[in-house]
Amino acid sequence: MSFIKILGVALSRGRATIRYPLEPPLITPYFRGRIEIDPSKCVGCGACARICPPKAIEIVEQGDKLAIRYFVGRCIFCAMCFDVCPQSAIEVTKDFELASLTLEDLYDEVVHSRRRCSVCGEPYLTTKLVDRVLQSIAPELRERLEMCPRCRRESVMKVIARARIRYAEPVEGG
Amino acid sequence: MDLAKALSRLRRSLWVFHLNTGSCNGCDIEVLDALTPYFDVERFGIKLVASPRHADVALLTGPITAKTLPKVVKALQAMPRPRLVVAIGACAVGGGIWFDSYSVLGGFPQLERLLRGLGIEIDGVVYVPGCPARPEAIIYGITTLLGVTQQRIRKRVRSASG
Amino acid sequence: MLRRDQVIDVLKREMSDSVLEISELRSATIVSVDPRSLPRVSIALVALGARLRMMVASDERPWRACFSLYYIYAFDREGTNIIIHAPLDPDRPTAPSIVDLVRAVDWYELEARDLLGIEFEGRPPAPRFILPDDWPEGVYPLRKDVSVEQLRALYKPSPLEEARLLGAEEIVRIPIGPYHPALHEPEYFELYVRGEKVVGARYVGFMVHRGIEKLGESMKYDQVPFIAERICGICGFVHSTSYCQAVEDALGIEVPERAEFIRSLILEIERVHSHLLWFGVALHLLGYDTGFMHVWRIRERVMWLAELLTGSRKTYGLNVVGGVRRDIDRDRLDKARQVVKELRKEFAELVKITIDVPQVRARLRGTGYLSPGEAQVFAVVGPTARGSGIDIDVRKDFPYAGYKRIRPRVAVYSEGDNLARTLVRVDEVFESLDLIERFIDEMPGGAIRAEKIEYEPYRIGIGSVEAPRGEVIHMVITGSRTPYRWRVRAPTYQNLIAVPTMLRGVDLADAPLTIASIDPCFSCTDRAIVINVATGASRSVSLREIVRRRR
Amino acid sequence: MDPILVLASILLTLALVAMPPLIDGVERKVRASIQSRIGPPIIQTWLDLMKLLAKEIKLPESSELAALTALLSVVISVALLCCLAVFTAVRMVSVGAALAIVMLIASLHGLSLLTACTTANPFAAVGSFRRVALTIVNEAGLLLSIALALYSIQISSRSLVPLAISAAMLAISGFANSGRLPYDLHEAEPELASGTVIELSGPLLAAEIYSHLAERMALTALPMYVLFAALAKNLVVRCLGFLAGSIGLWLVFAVTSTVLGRSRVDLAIRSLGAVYASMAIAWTGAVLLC
Repeated sequence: MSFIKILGVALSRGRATIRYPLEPPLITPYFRGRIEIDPSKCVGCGACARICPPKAIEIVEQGDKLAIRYFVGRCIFCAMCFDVCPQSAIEVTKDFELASLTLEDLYDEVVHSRRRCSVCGEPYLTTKLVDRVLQSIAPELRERLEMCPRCRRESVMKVIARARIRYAEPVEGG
Repeated sequence: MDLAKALSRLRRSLWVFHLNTGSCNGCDIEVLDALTPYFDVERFGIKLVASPRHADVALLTGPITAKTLPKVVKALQAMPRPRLVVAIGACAVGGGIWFDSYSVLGGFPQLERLLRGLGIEIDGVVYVPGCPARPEAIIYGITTLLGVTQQRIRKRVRSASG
Repeated sequence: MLRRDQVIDVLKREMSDSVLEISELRSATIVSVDPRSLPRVSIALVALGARLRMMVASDERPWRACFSLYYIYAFDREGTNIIIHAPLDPDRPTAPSIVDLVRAVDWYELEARDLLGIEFEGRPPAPRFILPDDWPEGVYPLRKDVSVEQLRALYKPSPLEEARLLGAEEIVRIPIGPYHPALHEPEYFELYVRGEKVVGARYVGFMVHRGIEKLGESMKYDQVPFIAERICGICGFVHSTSYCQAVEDALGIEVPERAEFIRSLILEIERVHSHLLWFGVALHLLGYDTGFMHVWRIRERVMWLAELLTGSRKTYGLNVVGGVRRDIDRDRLDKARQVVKELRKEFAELVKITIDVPQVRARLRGTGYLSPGEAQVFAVVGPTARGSGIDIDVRKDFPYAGYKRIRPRVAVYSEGDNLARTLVRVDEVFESLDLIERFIDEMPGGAIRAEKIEYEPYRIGIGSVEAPRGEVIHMVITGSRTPYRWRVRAPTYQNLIAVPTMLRGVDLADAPLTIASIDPCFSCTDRAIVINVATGASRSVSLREIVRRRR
Repeated sequence: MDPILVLASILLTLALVAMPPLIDGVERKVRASIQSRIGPPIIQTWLDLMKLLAKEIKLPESSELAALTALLSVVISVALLCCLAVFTAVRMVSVGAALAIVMLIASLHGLSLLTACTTANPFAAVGSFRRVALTIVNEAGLLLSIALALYSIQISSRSLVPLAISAAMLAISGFANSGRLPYDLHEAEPELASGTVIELSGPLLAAEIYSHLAERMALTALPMYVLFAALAKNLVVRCLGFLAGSIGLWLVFAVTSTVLGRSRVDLAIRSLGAVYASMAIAWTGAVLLC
């Protein structure tokens, strides 16, 4: 008959319920919730989008604009983006009250302007990223950074081709 | 049938049916957890029922796999109106980590489009992100759907240059 | 004692004509054989006492112009793995079936046939259950010549049900839906009942096929642990650990000891939460909801603890190849010790009370019987095996992570009924609580992640972990930037085959508990699709027919 | 007839008819506190019924009969409560009265079987067959205990022990009949079905739930009716004692079912048979001794 003792257990433990949402939730300081992107720190490099396992962070390119689009509805709260962000622009909050009546409200976009290529005029990287890199590299490399990847490749190819011709000349001449 | 009247009565008595559409069980055990002493959703008049015929709300978890799709549609169809849906977890909201796999539909938004084509109305949806959605988040989602708590999250578009 | 070389000697001596090549891996020996000799090799290995852990089929045409089958056999007592590798014809991959010799290979062969198009000779033709019924003919998702995008273009899920040859809808008609008795998982057992007695059962499942293995082959090495963790929301950490160990095994990465201890610590916490969850659900299935509520009440502390240590209640996101992402400080470890102490006391009290409830006792004892012999034949693992007197546990037989230093005591009961499986789990909870304390006490300092990791293609590694449900085993063939082939085998995959046997003669009322007694995790199992056709031998009558007749 | 008796009958009937969902709310609260949680408000079951009344009726194909059986079972269960209230108020304890009550209870069980058949759901069918199997044993127990109770009343001037034993027996058969744990076998497998009512929705479900609760009320009130109608001569004491006793017994049942698990059909039949047999022997012993 010792199963009756369950009444004793119930009496001694009392009410376990937390009256959430009237009382605070059962949450620890280490909980990983929604991420918060700081638009002033974000340079739009896209490292977060590349590592994000469920592709909840995406890079959306629209003409002159580039958006880092975070869809919290697909986020798995792993904080890999927090780990890789070179600018420490991503913060992990403890926010879990994310319920929404519309899908729209689950999107968070940080919009960047894009730099236009100095040669062909096509937009490529974000202005902020290019500016940041321009400050830190040698002046002779700057010119190339102001080109889009395609034009840069072409200009590099040209240099290589020129070098090869110069290198080949004495052989043919000799 | 007076839909508005029925909906207002749902605020104090809500019977839920658990509809797993191929989830990893993470959200499902949190749904079950919400029934247990620490969270005890029965205090809101929420009761888990075994048949969709009795249910007011389908707690939908999982990305909706190809094999469960027909069964999910049938279960939703069997629910008497007004019928509500709580899409729980990253999978049900946005397809989760497998949103681009070949054997899943990719979340409730896709299903809703199909349902509209089949003429099955849903009278209210709430999306609860989380992976898994913690019990408090599920409670918050349901109370938001019933209008007891207010939705906090809003769409944001911010400029990085400003 | 059987040593690896002795087994190889036997193979060499008896079938020198068919052994093509022998090579050594870190944790296994690969013996390449002529596919035609597979039955002979299997007989030889089984005669030596080998247990089939897993069979992996892989499309290796881009690499070495063949399809491959890998049969991973284990000699548990000696901790030896022998992998029999059979290269198959790249254009018409066929192999002899060994299902008559090794019962446990049944599902693997069906899966290989359906996902890779490998034909097994000597099997009776079975209808396709892999993938949905309306899946296009001749498309094999795990072949390398088809991408996920192409598969998505080829197949759109249909909301309307196709008529099933099986008559699966005969018994459970929607709107009940084929939902799991314990956790509402979409899984479906067709029970054949006479009166109240079950005379046969058939598993009709694989509702949760999400194509994980295919997705994993297009993800970066460090992204895969996150998808692996989501194979199962209950024991996900097991899968990410197993995956990481497989990659580490393939590439020879040394994991720092502190990282290994953290992994083991979290694995044990996961086992406690999983077993408490199971125990609660089992009580709920026996109608004892008060017990369910109290067990889950104390389980909540474990969930809280998991969040404190890892940042998430479930899907901890802690594992990466080469170690763990976050360290755990002393302060939190002390809190963990506190929780463990309280938990041990409360759980001991609850177990005593709940097992004493008359209905619980009466319905656990003697139901769902699985004899030790049958357990061996089906190659069941975990508490299902240990409840039938088979003393296997990966932590003891193939020590990994922290278990290399701290060995667990393994609980074995020989009764083979639902009660035995329950008691195994109860004992394991106490053992896990002890282990958690020991891991905390003896945790070494140092780094938590291997420093430099270089990925080399075409290396084979296996990683196995003792999950709450039994042995989980992952095999990885590495690629240069993503895994080339990643195969996951969850414990339920092995254990489900035994369920129809356990159900035979059980009362209908005890069927849900008996199914649940292997602690099935269908989302683990269903990353691929299989069906088991093992109906009762006697004349089977569907439930609905009975209803019709009685009316 | 005495107008005061008429008034008392009407009041008692109203109380009995209004009470079942309310005490069910209390039962849920008690269960919750044994499970260390808060539980629903006491009026929750009424709120549930109100909500169901506002919902759509969805009937599975070819089960139009379900509407009829649901309404019929409400009518019968209310009639049952009516009988108990009036019989108590006017102190009518006779073979005829007992037969009327047993007939009504039996027809309720018959109806639920019919409901299950109309819905053609295998689990509803399994549930109702189990219920019938259990009812056969229980009805025997019920009849036996009523017979013993009637005889005990006649000899109550000599000794109250036989009456107490037969009332306890009546309470046990009421408990087993009321579909509570461990005897709620008609619920079939716990998560696969909710027994005979699985296919019903909206107002029909409300009707079934109400009639189920009303039947529970009747079964709980039955031993109290026997005790108070037989012993309490004062009208006020009789009526209030009957009501309070019924509520008290209901709560005892609630606590009992909370600490037990669900039985199995064969176990249930065997254990109940044993209980009835041993109590009958004890009763015989008590009668012979006094």
